[in-house]
Amino acid sequence: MTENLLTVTGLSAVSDREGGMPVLRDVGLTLKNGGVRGLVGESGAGKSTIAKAILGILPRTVRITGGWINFKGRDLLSMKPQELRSIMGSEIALIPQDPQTALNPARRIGAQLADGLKLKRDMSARTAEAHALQLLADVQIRDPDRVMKSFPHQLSGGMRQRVLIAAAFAVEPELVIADEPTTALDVTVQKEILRLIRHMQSARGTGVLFVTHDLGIVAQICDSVTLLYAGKVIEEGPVRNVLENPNHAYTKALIAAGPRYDRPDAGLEPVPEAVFRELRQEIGIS
Amino acid sequence: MAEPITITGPAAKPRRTPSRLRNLFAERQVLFGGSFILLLVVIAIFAPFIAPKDPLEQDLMLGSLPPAWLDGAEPGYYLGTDDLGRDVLSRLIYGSRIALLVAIVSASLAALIGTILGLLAGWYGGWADRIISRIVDIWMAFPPVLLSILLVAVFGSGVHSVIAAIVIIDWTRFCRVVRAETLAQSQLDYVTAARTAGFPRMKILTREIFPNIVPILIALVSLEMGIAVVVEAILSFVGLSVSSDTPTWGGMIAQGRQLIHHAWWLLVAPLAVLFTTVLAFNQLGSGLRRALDPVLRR
Amino acid sequence: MMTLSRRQALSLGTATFLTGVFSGRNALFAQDSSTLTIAYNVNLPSFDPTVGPSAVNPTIQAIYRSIFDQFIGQGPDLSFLPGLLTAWGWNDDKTQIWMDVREGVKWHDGSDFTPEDIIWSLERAAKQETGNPIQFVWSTAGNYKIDGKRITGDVKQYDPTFFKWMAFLTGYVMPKAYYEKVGAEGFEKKPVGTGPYMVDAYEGNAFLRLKANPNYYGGKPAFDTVVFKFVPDATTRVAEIESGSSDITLEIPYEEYDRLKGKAGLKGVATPISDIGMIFLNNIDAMLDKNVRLAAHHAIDKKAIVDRLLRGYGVPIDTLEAPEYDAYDASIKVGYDQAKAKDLLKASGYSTDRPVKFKIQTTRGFKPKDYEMIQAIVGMWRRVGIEAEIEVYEIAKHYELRAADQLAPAAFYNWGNAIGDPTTSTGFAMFGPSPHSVWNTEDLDNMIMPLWGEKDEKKRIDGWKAVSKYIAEQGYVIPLLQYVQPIVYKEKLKVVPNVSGALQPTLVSKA
Amino acid sequence: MIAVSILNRLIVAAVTLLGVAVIVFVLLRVVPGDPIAMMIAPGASPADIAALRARYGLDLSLPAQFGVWLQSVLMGDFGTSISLRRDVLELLLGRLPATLELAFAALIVALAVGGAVAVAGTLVRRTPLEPAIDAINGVLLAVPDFVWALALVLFVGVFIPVFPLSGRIDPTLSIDFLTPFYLLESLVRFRLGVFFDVAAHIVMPVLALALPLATVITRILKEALLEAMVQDYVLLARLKGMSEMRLVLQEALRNAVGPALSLTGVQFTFLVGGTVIVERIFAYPGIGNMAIDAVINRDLPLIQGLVLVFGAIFIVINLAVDLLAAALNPRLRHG
Repeated sequence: MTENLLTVTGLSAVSDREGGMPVLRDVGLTLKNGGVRGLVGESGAGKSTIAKAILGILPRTVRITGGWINFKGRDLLSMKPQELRSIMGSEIALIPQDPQTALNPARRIGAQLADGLKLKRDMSARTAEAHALQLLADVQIRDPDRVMKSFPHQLSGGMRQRVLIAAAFAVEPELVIADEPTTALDVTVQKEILRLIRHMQSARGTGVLFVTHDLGIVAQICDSVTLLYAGKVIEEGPVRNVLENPNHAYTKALIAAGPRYDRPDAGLEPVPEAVFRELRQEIGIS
Repeated sequence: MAEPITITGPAAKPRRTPSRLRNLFAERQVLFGGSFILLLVVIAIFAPFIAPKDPLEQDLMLGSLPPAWLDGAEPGYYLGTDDLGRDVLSRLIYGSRIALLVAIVSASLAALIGTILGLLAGWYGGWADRIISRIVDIWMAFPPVLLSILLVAVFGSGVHSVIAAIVIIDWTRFCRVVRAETLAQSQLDYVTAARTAGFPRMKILTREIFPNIVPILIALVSLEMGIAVVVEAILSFVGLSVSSDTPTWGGMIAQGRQLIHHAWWLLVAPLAVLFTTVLAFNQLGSGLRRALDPVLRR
Repeated sequence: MMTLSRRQALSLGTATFLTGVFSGRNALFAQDSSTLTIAYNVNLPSFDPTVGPSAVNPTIQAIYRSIFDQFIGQGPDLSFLPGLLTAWGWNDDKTQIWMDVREGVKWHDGSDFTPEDIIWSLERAAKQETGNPIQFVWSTAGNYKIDGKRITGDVKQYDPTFFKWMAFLTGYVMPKAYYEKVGAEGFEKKPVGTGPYMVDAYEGNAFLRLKANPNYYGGKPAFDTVVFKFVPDATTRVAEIESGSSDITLEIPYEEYDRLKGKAGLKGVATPISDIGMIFLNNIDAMLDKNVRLAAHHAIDKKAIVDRLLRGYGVPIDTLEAPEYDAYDASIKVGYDQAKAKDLLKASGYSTDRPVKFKIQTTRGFKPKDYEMIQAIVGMWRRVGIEAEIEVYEIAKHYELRAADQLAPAAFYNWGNAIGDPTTSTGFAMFGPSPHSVWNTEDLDNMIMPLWGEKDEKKRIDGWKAVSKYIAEQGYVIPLLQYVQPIVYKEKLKVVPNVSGALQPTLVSKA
Repeated sequence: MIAVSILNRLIVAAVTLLGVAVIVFVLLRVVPGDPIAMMIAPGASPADIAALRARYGLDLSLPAQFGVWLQSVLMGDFGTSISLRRDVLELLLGRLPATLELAFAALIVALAVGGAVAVAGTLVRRTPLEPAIDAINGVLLAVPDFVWALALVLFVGVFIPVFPLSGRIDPTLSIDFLTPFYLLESLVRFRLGVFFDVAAHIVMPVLALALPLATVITRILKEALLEAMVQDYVLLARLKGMSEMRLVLQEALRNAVGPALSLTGVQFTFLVGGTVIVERIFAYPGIGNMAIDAVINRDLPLIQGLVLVFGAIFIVINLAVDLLAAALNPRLRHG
């Protein structure tokens, strides 16, 4: 346990809106200190639900029915709101999915970056500003002074995502949850952002839980991967193992379906319907 | 580089919209507003059968009787009488005729004019849009109360003047919304597709765009009816609406106000009815808007 | 040491504000008793009492009579008293008039009042372009000469009511020198008169503050300060007197009058005034039928209207002459008779199933219960076979339509006649060539014509009585009632009601 | 670039005002009333009437009348009021400040009350208090403006007589104001006694105007706030550990205020229109009160001036709201 930053055990949840349908089925996963774990699945597979459960921001309609989320030896699920609030944003941070909506359009970048520093690291306004400037430089923004004074709409999507990455790493967290941080970006920008996250992560030794639906990204950035379908863990292990020797037919089919990370010229076979039928039978849904 | 690798599959169940709860709430609003308005329409149509007395029948000997549950009431006058001895309940019932007439006719006419101009401005753009938008701007620069008082002064008082005043003032509400909505719709893919397919522009407007505007239009009409009821009441209140002894709610309010200490029911009864009606139209309108507007429903 | 947090400082500020508000209130309640605050029912549009529509508005005369003096004064019982003229009259053959001017009077600006002012005022009123609505009376004399304190002038056309008008609408003396100096607009900004009160401050649609004229020839008035608050809304006027913000108010609904006069600390007085309510008939359409006219009159139960609708505040009348007027004849009666009304209509082929139809116009809220009264009358008509459609108009519209002779077949109006002369009631209302008349037929005009210049007073009055009788028989007009004016005031005051309806501050005193 | 867009708006405003002038003129010449009829002395000859007509320019053709009228309006000559016998422009300028003070005080109160309720409603969202606030506000939304004024006179005026019911200032106070802005001037010159008196007089009409507007602001602003509260940037800010109050005030409010503001601008024009009846009921000496007298007296020059002034106010308000919205929205402010 000591080397694990995050351990999720037997996590189950149901959605009240869907008439009590299970959305997480006995999920377990671990993340080592300084490790990067990919959390993969199609829409509705439950990957975002896990991320939200860790952050404590599940919608009211989703109810956790069992399990533990152990962060540095403490169960997040049984914590009081105050304790959670002191951990979130300082020890655990989030890189959100859509840089368009994740920055307040009415406030300047500098002020938004400084918020976390002032609130979580008790910095004075002046120190926070200097620190924010440094952070912008760290995320390879060329003209940090100008960006500090800019409003979000004056920046490109990639720039905004850099700012959000800076904001996430600003508080020196031990765990960063990256919720599909590149989905909304151009493919070319995507790569730079992935490299940046990897760079920030390894320089600081931060653990990253990387939520995505893209196996190619997993291959680029993650050490280990957990594959979900319909709220159940289908396959789990070090990236290389899973991608090269998948156990499950679904994993195999997925890899066959996508352009292969090592052979982009191959693939694009649709996942056979039979695989889904088998999967559903296995999990126990009709 | 190829498209990013994404996992897609038929497994995802069709999700219910996240606003199911809100829709329920909306339906409840529609239910309340709609059933009250329906009741009112029935009452207005069958007023002669429902009203216990002739609303014009006066008896100075029976003036200012209190409602049935108070001391000194006369049997048969459930909500009491006014200072001319006319039955308050019957006058309220007959008053709903004027209120609904004004509401329905003026809101429909305002919607008709506003929609046509709004569609033209939003769809054809260019100078048509500029002219229509400018007229709307100028129009909206008039204070509505003053303008309606002036208009009634021009046309003379009466129901037709009230309706004319409301239509002349409020068509702009429809025009603005319809124009914006048309503009938004015309930039959507299905319109582009239709245009590329070579459909005539007018046909696209009437067959493709207009049906998509109808829901918000219905909601607007309902809200407008509530406004019309209030405007009629205000004009009756200042004595510029129906001037005969035909009962109107606003006229009853103005009359009751003079006698508030003497016979409070003369003010409270029409106020309560006016208020409930406006509330019903508002609820119906906003409920419909929530339920029908694709943007709000999200 | 005491330090204040920001929040404490803010709450202190609030406390100061509230104290300020309440102390402001207290100041209002603690008004010294030498201030009289009147919640008045109409706004004062113009200070010039001789020009424009406001000059003939009877209600505003209370204000004009405070600031200005009339040529001839008038008591609350309509009797004529010396004003700025101490004596007046005609020579024997009525070709000349003479007037004795009061001496030692000063204008509010300190200058002396002289006979020149009287002549200037009369000549100005007689000039068409001045816009005096009563110009047709003032122009019947002219060529004035001063001989010491006596003025003489030539009669161009004998008008027996000439001197009566001097105590009535537009009969005010204006300052010649001052007016010529400042002009019409300057006069509106700072009016100057000889009256018991001087203008101190004025804010249109809000209030007029007057202060006592210490040099008034009739002695210093009872209050140092008089405030007219212009509160056109009756409900707000009631709230004003009930909350104690005003000392006296008038023209409130009779129900409210009955309620308020019974309240502790308040008193009320309601007396008949020289205003009558009437329905003008126009000689068009259905009204050309004498049966319809008379039926319409007989069908109205005036007593029920007064007793039930006006709660007893009103005096039913059958001619345009109220009991206080010179040509009142108690023997002329029309009477309420539903059966007779039905018979009359039947004779012309009308019944409740086949009613005669016409339009009736009325004001609403201009006089107490005017609109309700017309609704009641329409209801009474409906029972005998008359279907009248009501149209509401503003009083200005009435004047307009009447001047153009375009009134509906029936039109409700109230007629003020504060000098009680038959010419200013029956005369102007019924004489065809008069621009104020509505019924225009030759039979009546021929009957009235000789009375205008009749020099024998007894013959003149008898002549008018005969006219009234003829009108009643023919049904050319429907007189309804004489109004009663309700006034509510604080106990500490004493109020002398004025038959002319003008609530003059000089008629109010401390009890 | 900003200067160009402001200039553009100003030109548009001027064109709009001209359009208003045309409509005002046409509308009022259709009034089937004749102001001259009121001024005719009994026995006046047709020649006299014609002379009066000429004096008021009523004898020319309609376009000529408009030309004459527009020219004189542009020169600041609005004519002379027939019933008040004073220069129309002077009357309007004398009365307008009273209405402006009333309207702006009402706007501030409405924004404060409506804003506070909206923020409170957002803070208690998803608790049983929220539907309660929504329901009460929904009910109050259906109360017409003039009913608020009636209720205030009847209940606050008589039963709790704290505030004066009529007028703008205690008539026994000496008024030696330098400007017609009593409230502002007494505050600036720190004459607190006078200020409190004027403030006390304005309370009732302000409430009558502000409360109906506040209900509208509450509804619009709360909707916008709720929308903003589910945005990702609020989520991130919450993760940073911001308090709920700060989330609403710092993060959501600034983004919600834009759409709420433009709708408030429209509503504010309704409020200015509402002064007509409210000023009448509370005997407040503004242009609304004067407007009713003008219509009753069929005072043509005054009515024209009034409608023009009302139109101008509306245009200025809309312009101000546009500019304010632009100033508050960084997207519009910075390219």
